[in-house]
Amino acid sequence: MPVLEGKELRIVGFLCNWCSYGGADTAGVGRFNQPTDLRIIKVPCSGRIDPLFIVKALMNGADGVLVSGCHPRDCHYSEGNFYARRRLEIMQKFLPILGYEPGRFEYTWVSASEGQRWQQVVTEFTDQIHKLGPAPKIVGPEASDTLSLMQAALK
Amino acid sequence: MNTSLNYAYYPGCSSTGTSVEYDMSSRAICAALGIQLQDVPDWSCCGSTPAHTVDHSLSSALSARNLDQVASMGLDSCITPCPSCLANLKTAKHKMQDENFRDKVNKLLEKPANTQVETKSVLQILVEDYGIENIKKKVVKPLTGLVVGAYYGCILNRPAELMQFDSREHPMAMDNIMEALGATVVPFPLKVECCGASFGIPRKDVVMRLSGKLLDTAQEIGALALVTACPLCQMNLDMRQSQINRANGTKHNIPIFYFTQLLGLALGLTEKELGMDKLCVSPRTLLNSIAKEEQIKEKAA
Amino acid sequence: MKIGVFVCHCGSNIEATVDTATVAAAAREFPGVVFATDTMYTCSEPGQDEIVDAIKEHNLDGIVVASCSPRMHEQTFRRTVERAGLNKYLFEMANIREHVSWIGKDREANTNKAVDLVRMASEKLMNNQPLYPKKFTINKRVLIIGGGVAGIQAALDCADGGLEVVMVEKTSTIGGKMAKLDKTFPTVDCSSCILGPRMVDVAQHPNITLYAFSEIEEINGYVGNFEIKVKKKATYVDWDACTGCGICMEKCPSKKATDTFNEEIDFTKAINIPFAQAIPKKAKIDPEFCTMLKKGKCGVCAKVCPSGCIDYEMKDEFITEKVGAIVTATGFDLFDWTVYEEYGGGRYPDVITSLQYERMLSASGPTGGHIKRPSDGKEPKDVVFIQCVGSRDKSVGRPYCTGFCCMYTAKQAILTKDHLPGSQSYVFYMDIRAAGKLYDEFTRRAMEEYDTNYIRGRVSMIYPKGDKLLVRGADTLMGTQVEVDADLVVLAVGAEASKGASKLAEKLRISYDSYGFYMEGHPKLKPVETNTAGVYLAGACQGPKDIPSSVAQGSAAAAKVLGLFSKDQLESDPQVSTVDIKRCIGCGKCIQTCPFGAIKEIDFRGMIKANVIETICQGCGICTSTCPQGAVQLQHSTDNQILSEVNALCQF
Amino acid sequence: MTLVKYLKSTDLKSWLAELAEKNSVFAPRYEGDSVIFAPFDPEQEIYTKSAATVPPKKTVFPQSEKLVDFTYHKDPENPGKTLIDGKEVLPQGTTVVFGGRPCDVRGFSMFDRVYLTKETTDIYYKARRDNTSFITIACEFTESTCFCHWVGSSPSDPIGSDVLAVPVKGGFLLTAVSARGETLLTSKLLLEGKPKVEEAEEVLDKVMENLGKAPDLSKSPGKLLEVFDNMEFWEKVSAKCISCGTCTYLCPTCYCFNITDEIQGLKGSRIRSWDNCMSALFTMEASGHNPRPTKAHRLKNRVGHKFSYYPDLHDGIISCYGCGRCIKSCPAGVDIREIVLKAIEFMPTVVEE
Amino acid sequence: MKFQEELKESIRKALPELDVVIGWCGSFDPLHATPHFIYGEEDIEKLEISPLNVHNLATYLPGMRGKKVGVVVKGCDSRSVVELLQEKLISRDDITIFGFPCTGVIDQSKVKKAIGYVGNVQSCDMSDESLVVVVDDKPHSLKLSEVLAEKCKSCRYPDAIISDYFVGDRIAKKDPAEPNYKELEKFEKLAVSERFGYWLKELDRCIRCYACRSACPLCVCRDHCIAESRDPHWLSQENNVRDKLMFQVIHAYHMAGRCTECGECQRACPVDIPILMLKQKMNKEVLDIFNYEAGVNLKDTPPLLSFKMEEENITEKDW
Repeated sequence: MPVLEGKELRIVGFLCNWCSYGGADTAGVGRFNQPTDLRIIKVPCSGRIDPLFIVKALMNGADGVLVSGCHPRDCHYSEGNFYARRRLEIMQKFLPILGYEPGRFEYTWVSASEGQRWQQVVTEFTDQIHKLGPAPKIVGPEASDTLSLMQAALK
Repeated sequence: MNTSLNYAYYPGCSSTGTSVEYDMSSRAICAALGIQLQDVPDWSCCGSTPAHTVDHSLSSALSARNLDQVASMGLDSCITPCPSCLANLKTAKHKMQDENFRDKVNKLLEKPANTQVETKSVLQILVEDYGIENIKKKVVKPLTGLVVGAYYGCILNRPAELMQFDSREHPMAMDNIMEALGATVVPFPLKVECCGASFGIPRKDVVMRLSGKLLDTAQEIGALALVTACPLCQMNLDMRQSQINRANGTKHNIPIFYFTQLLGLALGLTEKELGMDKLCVSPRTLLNSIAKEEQIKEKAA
Repeated sequence: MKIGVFVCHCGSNIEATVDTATVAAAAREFPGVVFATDTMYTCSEPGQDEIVDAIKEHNLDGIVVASCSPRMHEQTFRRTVERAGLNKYLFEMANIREHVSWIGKDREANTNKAVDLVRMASEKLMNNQPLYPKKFTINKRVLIIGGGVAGIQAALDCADGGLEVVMVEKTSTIGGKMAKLDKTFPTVDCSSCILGPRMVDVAQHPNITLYAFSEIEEINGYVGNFEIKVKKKATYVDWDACTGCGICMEKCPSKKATDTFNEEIDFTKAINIPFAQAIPKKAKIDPEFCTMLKKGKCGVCAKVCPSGCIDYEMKDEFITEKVGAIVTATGFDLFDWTVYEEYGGGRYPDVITSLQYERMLSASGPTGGHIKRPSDGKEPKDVVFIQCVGSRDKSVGRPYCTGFCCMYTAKQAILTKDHLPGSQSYVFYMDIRAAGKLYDEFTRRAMEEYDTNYIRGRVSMIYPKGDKLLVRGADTLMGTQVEVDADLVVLAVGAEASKGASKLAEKLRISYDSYGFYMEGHPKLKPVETNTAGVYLAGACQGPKDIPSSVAQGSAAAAKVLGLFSKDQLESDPQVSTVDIKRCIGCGKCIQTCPFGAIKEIDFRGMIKANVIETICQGCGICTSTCPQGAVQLQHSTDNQILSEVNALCQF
Repeated sequence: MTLVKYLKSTDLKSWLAELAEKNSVFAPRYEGDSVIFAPFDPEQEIYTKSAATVPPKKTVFPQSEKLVDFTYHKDPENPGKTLIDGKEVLPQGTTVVFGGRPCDVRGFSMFDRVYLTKETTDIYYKARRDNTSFITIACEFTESTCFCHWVGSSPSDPIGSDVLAVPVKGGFLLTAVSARGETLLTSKLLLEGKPKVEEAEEVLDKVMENLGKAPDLSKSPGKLLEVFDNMEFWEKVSAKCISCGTCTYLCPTCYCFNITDEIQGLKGSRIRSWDNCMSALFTMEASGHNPRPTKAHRLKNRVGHKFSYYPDLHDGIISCYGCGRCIKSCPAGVDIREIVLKAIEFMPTVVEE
Repeated sequence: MKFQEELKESIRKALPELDVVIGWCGSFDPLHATPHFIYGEEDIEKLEISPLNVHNLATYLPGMRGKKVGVVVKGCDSRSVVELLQEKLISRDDITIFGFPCTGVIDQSKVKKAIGYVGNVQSCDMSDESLVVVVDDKPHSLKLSEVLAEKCKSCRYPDAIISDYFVGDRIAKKDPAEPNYKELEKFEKLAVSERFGYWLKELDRCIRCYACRSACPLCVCRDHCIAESRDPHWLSQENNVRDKLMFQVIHAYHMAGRCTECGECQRACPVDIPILMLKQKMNKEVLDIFNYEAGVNLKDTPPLLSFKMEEENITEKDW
């Protein structure tokens, strides 16, 4: 089922099991309303997130990607988010050269108790993606398929 | 020390009436310290009490207009001696961040106002920008022998989130300045109590009670004078001191200075420049005694 | 794969904002799904039976349940599918409650999102493999961190249950906050009379090893096999030889040492024993105040010590202990109330904390149980108690209720009257929270029998007036301003997480909330567990607690440990990394980044390869995202599993 | 009487535009610094001076092509039952490729012997092969990597082409070399070619002269087999190979492929894509065993296949037409000519007792 | 080259202890060189040191683990050797490094652009400042500076960083001290849609030969690259520009903090796709965030394989 046309954009979230997924649960338990665009993929640790998953999601048509892990020093595996921070940061800085706006991908830290913060992060990020609008999509086998679409859109 | 302190100056309405000496002394000390002031052109009322009790957007519109005037001067900060004006100008800037409110206010104005300008009190820039240490260096006539309490009033540092200066409950800025001037500062426990302020007209009895308590406390702790930073406080304590005495059966004779006046004195400015003659409770005896103390010290040296 | 999908209504929790029947219908169109239905309560017995029946009837070999968070019921459903003969890892959950139905009311959007989540789950499931746990032996020793009443209870229960216990206490005596109290509510019985014997039990129990004046330096390992590095801080006194006779303390000329046990209402000596009933009753030197250690002169204690146990050269010592489980009972600390400038911000000596007052009331305290004003030593007549100082106050960042202040304030008001019959106590309160057995009766007694004047309202200002303190506040019931001329003001200061709690949490790899209190596994169902296997909580480290609750939690944590240790072997989580030896090129990047040292280099037919030691691997997956050729894969979170979820969501 | 026409260079684009009305037309042009075959675009310059960087192999044998699209249909009554519905994706329409070189185009005759045999016919290949015409440009210049004359071809070899275009002053002399070629030469834009025939012959003679003498490769099949087991020989000649796929992917005669299924949801496709014998994965078996574990084994196979095994199966025909791309574009400068000659000249060292 | 004979002498000295020494020699035409494997005395004479020696010979080292290998390196190549040693992908004991002062190499595509058609080069004479290329009897004179590879213009390591034998006089470290990313910065200023379109257009002609990867000295996964694997299944074999671009991102990311910008990926590309820019971007960010440059210090750890508790140069989004 596609995203709700005109209403939602495709936003993928990668959340660590211990903190941020719990934080999203806490937000749910607290009935903190959130936009519906985000779909969450649970991973054991933010250190498990290969930044290439983010690129893969964007190239496959995601409009935004949000990664969230435990706050630095609070990693359940003690070091995962430290590695993640470096890797995610470098990918975030890299993406613009491919033609993705800097705000398409963000990463942050939300602990299991921070339901409210999670609500705020989701709301703000969704808002940010809606402001950017749909991400450029690669369609068809040849570059010309996409390029002609892009030109049409510009006209 | 920053040698090129330069601010827009917003005098506020009371500076043209009841607190003319506050305005005079503020300007005089800034000149003496090399702080440049440029008057906000065509300034108007800040929208204080009368306006904001009726309509918040109207009140903010007045302040927003003044802030816009400052912005048009090409300056990014504005100072005012009056805490009421300060509160209103800051409130307007804060509220204008809300889109709906901003639209409402801008509709009342000729053109949308630029309210990015920061407003500070004269006291704040003296402490934060100029620095008490630097003031100390400029003192030529120390206030030796003057036992003084610092009274801040209730709105100078409140609400703390907005004012972002000193402590909301236990401010020390004026205490520290007075100490730097050579005065003996006694801790004034009611430094942030209300003087009765604008009840002055409708409920004089409230002022008698509240301000009376302030004067009683000043006497108890042995303060020979109080310094203030607020035209309303000063007025209630100074102009109404005889009324208070009458109502409460007390015999206070405590001079109530603006802190700028005492600062000016220490910087060597004349009493006239500082508007000492505008005070209702005469400071004459007290000022003479300071001079005398100073002479004794000089002789001893 | 033949997948069955169960979409839970959760009563109306999900059904109210998600059309579960539509979700189930959509799921029937997914690849591999051969059965899909919506059920009222999937976690209930009939709900679980339905899963078991469907597995048998439709020959299912994979199950998706769309319901609440996997943190809630993943274990439940894994057991269900196991009951039906499936491997429990051939199961996936879609969280359509916490992540969908509870966070939005748009039924169309929610239903659509739920369908997506179910598709992700079933696509991932198609890539799942059956996984089998390995068994490993456990070390049946337990570490208790913190020697307060909760820790003592946990230690004694474990030790009585036959376990070897290692207790580590930061200060030089156990007893914690309770040891500082004079009496306890609501019985007004003597605190040291009930705690003292328990402390002695700890010291004498053959199964308990106590490290006082020690801290946790490092924690390694995992449930069943933790390795703890304990730092025994230098006391400059050989505790094996020290008899606790106290002569050193008597003769020490340095009299201005901070007396933390007495909450700094008095000074102690540079060499000191915190109090007479201390366990262990051993002296230690505070180097900050010792002239010998600072300037190399003095040495009086060494001269007078009859057992010659003073050692000025002593250094911190590190000891390694191996345990299988850990109970943290690190307690609380008092909020720094000096941020309240309106209460004088610490400028007025006669404004004190409740715990300082407690020391003053205590017969073994520095005043010998006499209530004296710190400023002039006079007996106070009018005593004002202010409640909720650092509790229920958003403006100082402490919005929570500490919970026990109402009770101890009532107790202190009663004791004040007992000590000084001519005195009058006033209590400024916001609400009286006296929910507990005999609690409300107790506060009533304070009001009715002891004439305590309870004023509902906050204090706005305290300022000196002559030698008195003028306390001004509001009486919200009367709608008036109240001014009390007080001789002494006692602040009921709220509790916050103990200092260093967050640092310890990092070592334990457990979560804590924004105030530093440790997170329990589940707010209702797992009150003493954490999300880290083998680490349990007891007492106020989880949140402010009174003595009975702390003791109850100590026992609960002990029960959990005894339960864990009732087996000889534990099963390891099979969600660990494995190396595809054909793909591994032996570059060693995984070895370099593994936080647990779980990957080792091996020689495989003359080639260097990586090898994961399953029992050490914790399943974080850093290695998997590090390996450029994807040779190390974290089971149950493999690249292909995550990619299948990404692809289920994003397809151009 | 063969049909000969003269095409002025200035009319080239108009002629191709005419052909593009009924066919999809491919012509070489610059993309970045490389010359590739791309759909004819009147806006872009056509490059005709020398062979393109990438041969037009993809026009008949695409780098990646869908063979079958398939869908799983679920029985609405019983989701457990699924039917698979597969559809062949056969290429449609006719194609004209302009600007290939004799060595490029003749390459397809190598494919034909594999894909169009009596026993099996590859329908996808056949569909494209039957519907693709080649207007080939004979080479006016030779390059240092050219060796078509070593392997029985020449700069004007017409095999596989439909029209041969010889560069002459101001344009091309077009000669129909197949019936299909004649139908391509009906445009009014084309002028009578006879007056240019002589000039064209001179051009071709000059090229042959430049190419010089070719070594005798008739012994290569046998000689290569002789060194088959000499791994030291192969290790040395393959030492600088970096195992990329450039040589095979740029080779007009390499025809190996791989087949993979890509599935998304209930839909999927079976894909055929170029494979590359220089890659270790080419012969990797499911067990993990690899009969060609090193690059020496793999390069041996590539050279052996072209200069020994294929000729053995196909009447001595060497499956290389000497375009030289594998030499020119090799990132490491591996020269297949050198290897073949080394093998031919190889004398086993006699170990004296 | 002046020190060519000296180098041959060093190799001659070292060869008896080694299985092979890798250098360069002439190739199919006078404008090209090729890697040259020296097994015995008889191979030494062919060795040539010239600006045509573009190949980074470090590429061969990880595949020759266990053998005693000598390798001749330019300054930039030596960074690859350092990086390989740093990551313990080769053993210092097994390799013997021959260094020389490198004055830069020639970019073949620049020569092609300057001359046009270079199919039949008859001779190529090089001096310190220029080269004369004769194509089809026609001489073309080019300034060396015009056809020098881009990386050489801002070279900061002309001499091998690490070597066992160094011949010739060392060249003092040249300016600029910081890497030159002017072209990249220009590209970064384009509109997002232009950048997006650029890569699609450029990568469209990719033939997925993976020469970029095979030529890269630090792509050590070689036969196990995830580009072609099904488990993990990152890329499909479908004909689409998405997967082609995705592979370039994979390559760039796997090189992050490891790439020494030797430029072999781009040079090896048979269809001249400007993929080096992606690696330069990665390097620029690595330098910015971690103040790190790959392959200059044996003791370093690549930044993505390590971390700091407090990252000075990472400012996270404030929500």
